[in-house]
Amino acid sequence: MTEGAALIDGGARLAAMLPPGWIMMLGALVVPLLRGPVRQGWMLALPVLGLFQMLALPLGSEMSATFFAYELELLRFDSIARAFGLVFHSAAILSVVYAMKNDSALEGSAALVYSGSAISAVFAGDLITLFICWELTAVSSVFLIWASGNERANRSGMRYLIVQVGSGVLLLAGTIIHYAETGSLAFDHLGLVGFGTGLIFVAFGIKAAFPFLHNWLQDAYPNATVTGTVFLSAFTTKLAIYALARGFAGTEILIPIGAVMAVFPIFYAVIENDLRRVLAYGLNNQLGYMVVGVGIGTEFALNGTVAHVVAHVIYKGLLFMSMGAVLYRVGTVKASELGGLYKSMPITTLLCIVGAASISAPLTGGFVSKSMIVSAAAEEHYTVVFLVLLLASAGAFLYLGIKVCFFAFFGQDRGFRVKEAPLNMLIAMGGAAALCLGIGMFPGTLYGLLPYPVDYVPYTVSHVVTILQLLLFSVLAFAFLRKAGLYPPELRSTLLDSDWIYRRMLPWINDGLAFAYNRAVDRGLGPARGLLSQVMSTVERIHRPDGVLGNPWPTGATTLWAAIMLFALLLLSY
Amino acid sequence: MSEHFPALQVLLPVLTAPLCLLLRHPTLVRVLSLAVTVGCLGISLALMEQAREVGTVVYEFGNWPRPLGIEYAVDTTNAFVLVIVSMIAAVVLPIGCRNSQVPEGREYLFYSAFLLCFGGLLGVAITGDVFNIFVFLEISSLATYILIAMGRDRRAIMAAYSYLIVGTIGATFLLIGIGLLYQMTGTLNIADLAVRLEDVKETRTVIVAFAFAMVGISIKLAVLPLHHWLPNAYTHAPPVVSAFLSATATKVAYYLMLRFIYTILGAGFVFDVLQFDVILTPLSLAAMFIGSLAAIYQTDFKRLLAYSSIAQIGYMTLGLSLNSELGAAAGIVHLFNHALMKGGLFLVAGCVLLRVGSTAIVDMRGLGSRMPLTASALVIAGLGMIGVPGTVGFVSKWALVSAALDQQAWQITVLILLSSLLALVYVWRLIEVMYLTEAPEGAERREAPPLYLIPTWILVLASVYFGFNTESTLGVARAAAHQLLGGAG
Amino acid sequence: MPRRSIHEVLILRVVSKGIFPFVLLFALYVQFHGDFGPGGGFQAGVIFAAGWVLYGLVFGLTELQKALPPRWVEIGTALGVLLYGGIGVWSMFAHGAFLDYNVLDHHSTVHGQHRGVFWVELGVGITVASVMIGIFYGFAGRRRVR
Amino acid sequence: MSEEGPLSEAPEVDEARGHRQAPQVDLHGREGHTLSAAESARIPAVGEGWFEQPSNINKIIWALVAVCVASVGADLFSLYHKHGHYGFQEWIGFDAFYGFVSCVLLVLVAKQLRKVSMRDENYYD
Repeated sequence: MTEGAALIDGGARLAAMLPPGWIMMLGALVVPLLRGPVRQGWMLALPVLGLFQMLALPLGSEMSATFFAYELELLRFDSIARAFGLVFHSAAILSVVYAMKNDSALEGSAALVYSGSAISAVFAGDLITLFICWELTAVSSVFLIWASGNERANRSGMRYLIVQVGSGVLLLAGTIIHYAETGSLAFDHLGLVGFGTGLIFVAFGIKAAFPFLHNWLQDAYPNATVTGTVFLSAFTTKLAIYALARGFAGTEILIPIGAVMAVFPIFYAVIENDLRRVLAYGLNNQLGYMVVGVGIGTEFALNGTVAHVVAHVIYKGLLFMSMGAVLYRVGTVKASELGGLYKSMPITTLLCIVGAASISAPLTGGFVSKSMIVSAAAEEHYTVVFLVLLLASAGAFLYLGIKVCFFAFFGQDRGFRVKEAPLNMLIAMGGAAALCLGIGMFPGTLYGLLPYPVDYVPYTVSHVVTILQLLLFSVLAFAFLRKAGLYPPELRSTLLDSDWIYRRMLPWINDGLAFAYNRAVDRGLGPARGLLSQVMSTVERIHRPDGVLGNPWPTGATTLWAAIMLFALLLLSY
Repeated sequence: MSEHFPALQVLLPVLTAPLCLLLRHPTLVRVLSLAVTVGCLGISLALMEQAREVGTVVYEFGNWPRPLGIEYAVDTTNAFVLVIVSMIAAVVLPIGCRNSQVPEGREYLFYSAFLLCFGGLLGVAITGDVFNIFVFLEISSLATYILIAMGRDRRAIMAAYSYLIVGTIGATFLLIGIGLLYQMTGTLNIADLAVRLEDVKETRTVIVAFAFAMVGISIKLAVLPLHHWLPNAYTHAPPVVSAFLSATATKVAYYLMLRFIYTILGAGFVFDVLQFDVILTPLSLAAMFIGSLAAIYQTDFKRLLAYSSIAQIGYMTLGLSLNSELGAAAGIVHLFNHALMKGGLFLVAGCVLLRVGSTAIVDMRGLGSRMPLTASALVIAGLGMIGVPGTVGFVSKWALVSAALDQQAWQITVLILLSSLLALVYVWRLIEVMYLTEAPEGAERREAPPLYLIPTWILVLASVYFGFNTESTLGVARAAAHQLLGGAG
Repeated sequence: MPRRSIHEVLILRVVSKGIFPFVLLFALYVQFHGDFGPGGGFQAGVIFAAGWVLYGLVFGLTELQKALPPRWVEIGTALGVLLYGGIGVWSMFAHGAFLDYNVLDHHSTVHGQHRGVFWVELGVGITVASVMIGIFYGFAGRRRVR
Repeated sequence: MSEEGPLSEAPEVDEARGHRQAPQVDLHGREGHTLSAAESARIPAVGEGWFEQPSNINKIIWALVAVCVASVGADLFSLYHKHGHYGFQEWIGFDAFYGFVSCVLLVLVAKQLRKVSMRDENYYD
């Protein structure tokens, strides 16, 4: 046996011991013990190792464990899982490179656990394993937000955690009910067939940022750290798309949901000032395409969805990275404060433009993936959806790509003079940009990874020209609106979104109820309220260390109780 | 050799104790005790294997056949208890008597007392003779009083004294019960008792015997109204002793209760005729709530743990009171799981006491940055107390809830979940103090020594490991419960 | 007449000095005759200890501890238990069960039983005597502290 | 968020040319951000960048218009075979028109949305 073969054999045996993702999760525990270059090397080695481990697995591998009486399928290695695993690993590698200079051990381990658990979620073959990984992503990722270390991030992180854990709880409840209904825990096609699957659907929907369930995304991502947002943008929502594709492919209701998702974030993106939040809205908009693809559910549409996930993870990561670099250097990503940075950060500018172009333009990843979903919609005769997606294509390109580049790097020079982004960030961004272009220019490789056979040719003259028309005229529209002074100026502001419901309305209702309650109390419910507070204070009083139940009684009392208990036992048996 | 394992299980610690008294040399004594505890762990694991193979391993002393002589009888249930006791002993003993008030040159006294206590507990669990149970119970209790009195301040002596009184009352009650049973049957052998009691079960003497024995055991087990020796004893004892006792002493008492109810008297008699569950169920539920509530309002970490133990004992007795195989399995598996978590937490308290000098909760401010490893161990074990999935606490709750649901006891299920929320409150209080408040002025960042940290983390990591690997705990507990109930029909 | 301490009462000193050896001898009789008549290690140990306690009462704790240092008492306690357990272990080495006296003599089980009981009872006697004296030391040496 | 970080007064780099230093924000792993005077001098002053000259901007816009016209021209003169799933896709300049109109519409609607949903920056704080 040659050395190479031995190495591969060893890798295969290692791979046979752990499901993918676990290397990263376990390795993350060591991160706090390491320092400096060793830690950086270790953090980079983990996802790389994980990637090799995954690639060493043959398709169709399985691995299971027993948890209580249930057989858990820790590993189900099929082509969908492989595609997601591949893109998640790549995203993890790029993000780790991007975060190389970040010396926070907490953030480093959290990011690795987060990526690792997202990866192992993709390989979960049953709902319990999925649930565990699902919650693990929630709990680990919140530290990426909290690591910002300011009050706003703390509160935002808490809201994020509540929403994410809530999604997990719904998933668990749905799983239990589903199990009771069908006796199966397998995570295969579920479909909206009962109450249990309904709950699971909502759980997935929360993570996929369905309309009105979406706001945690725009709330949390811009509050995470420079490097944290990059990690966040890659995994959580795409995991949800994966789960939807696996469990609810072809569920019709997803098509209108996705169409709405594809459009409404654009309105917000137009007027939002915080550029990372603009990107978050953009993320939401692109998820809409994927949800539509899942909803259509044909092999072609699912191929398109998976392809778009791959392209999207990379270019959205690239965009978040470039805005992160700006935030890192300038200290703000408010459009109203930025402008003219191309002078200081030319490479970042260039890479950001590549990222923006990758949303739709030919020769980039978005072009070859997104058009699959749009074509799938047309093929299945969803005319309205087709038009909506076309509109969203133009809008997204303009207000999520061009806008970000324009306001950050061009526009009015606000005078900031800063250094170019650090080398590791540039390498990460460069890698992402190369991938974007690579996918766009050689779509064959991407198509080879997709779950079903592909016979789609993106580069026809007709397709290229029509898309160019669409994009060029949307840019023209931008220029026209700017010139005509119709384009809304960037203002420092907060935009109300569905988070208003829980950040304002619920507190209002709460206050209102409290007010009504107080009024009612004044009108004669006083005694009841008094009773309640009296009960509470009594509970505290008797359980405090100096209270009756919180305080060791004298020996005599115990003896008395022993006698009482004896008496009671005898009484009962006679 | 292996046929002598049942005898050696108890003999090793009990005979090493006087040997320690003779040797006196601190290091020698320490190494010897360690070797003995590790050896006992090995023996208990081997016994578990044997018991799972042959059902019941019997060892007759002096080759006198039962009921003439004393026999040791090991089935899956007490093998499991033996494993718990010896495992905890082997893990915590390396810490030794550091940080208590044992003067230099007299450490050998600590080790002899510890080994006696250890051997006594093993003896209670292993023996198949009710009078022997009483004897070993007394051996372990007397050693326990000494160990508790070795705490850092004089309150420890007070605590030991009141435990002495209460514990003696408990033992006496048990002895009265045993005496009455002997009077009715003329035998002390457990298996023999079970056979001979069949004819005289409905007599008043047996009922009175049962009542006395149950109250006696309940005192040792710290069932709710009889629990008041526990907080003081656990609070003031040296940390190692608290960890050991909390993880083993009540467990052995719980085992006794199982043995008396299922093997000696039979579940049908206890629950259907005597309606023991009418008393035990409300007491268990009350313990779950009162214990947790009291834990919430405590100001001392160790005392908080002690009250939480009372609540956890409530879970165990609740499983028993459900009167089903699943319920007994839930109780048995919680023995193991609670031993891991609570043992780990008391060792955390030991780390805190060592470095901070006090276990008052206010003194634990900012512990997350001062002693990160200690604090994170507390958090993980605390998550187990709440019952977060992925920890042993979840396994116990799961087993208990499914046992309750199996009996259609919805209201009990709801109460179990509610009381878990109370656990969430007191654990969160600790997390808040440790991580979200600033350390007091002048507090230095100093982690506990490896001697403390390694045992702590062994228990904490085990509590996570067995949260996933449930076959070796829940599986064994189910087998044990099956054997236990199968014998009683 | 000034009140005298018990240690200075001459009659007591003389009489107890006279009785003391006989008490010990009686203890030994009860110990070793236990196989045939009433008695045994437990009773013998208590009687043995009673002799020393008498000595201590009359001549004072200091004198007693000079004759019988606390360390010896401690050793005695341990030694007795070890003797008892050692016999059991010995029988295990002789291919019997723990405390199986039958195997202690190769020729006759009766002899074996006799031998086993003899040594075990001796162990009990030593331990009981030591513990009783130890308890006396504990109480007599107690001062009002702190 | 970051702008809440402790802002310390950084030395203005080149006031005459409108240059300023980025506010010093405490972010993890922040290495030396300060731009040396020489580096600062190499960067064009405010208003002097290539993309800031009105003439250049006009050039860009005209170039854009030219490309747009060319792309529609390709339709107009049937330089290629245009095919689509729907009939309307084959109209001349359909995508161009659709893109332009939808982008303008999006902005106009968004401006209305601003009236409803815009609040002060610290609305939630």
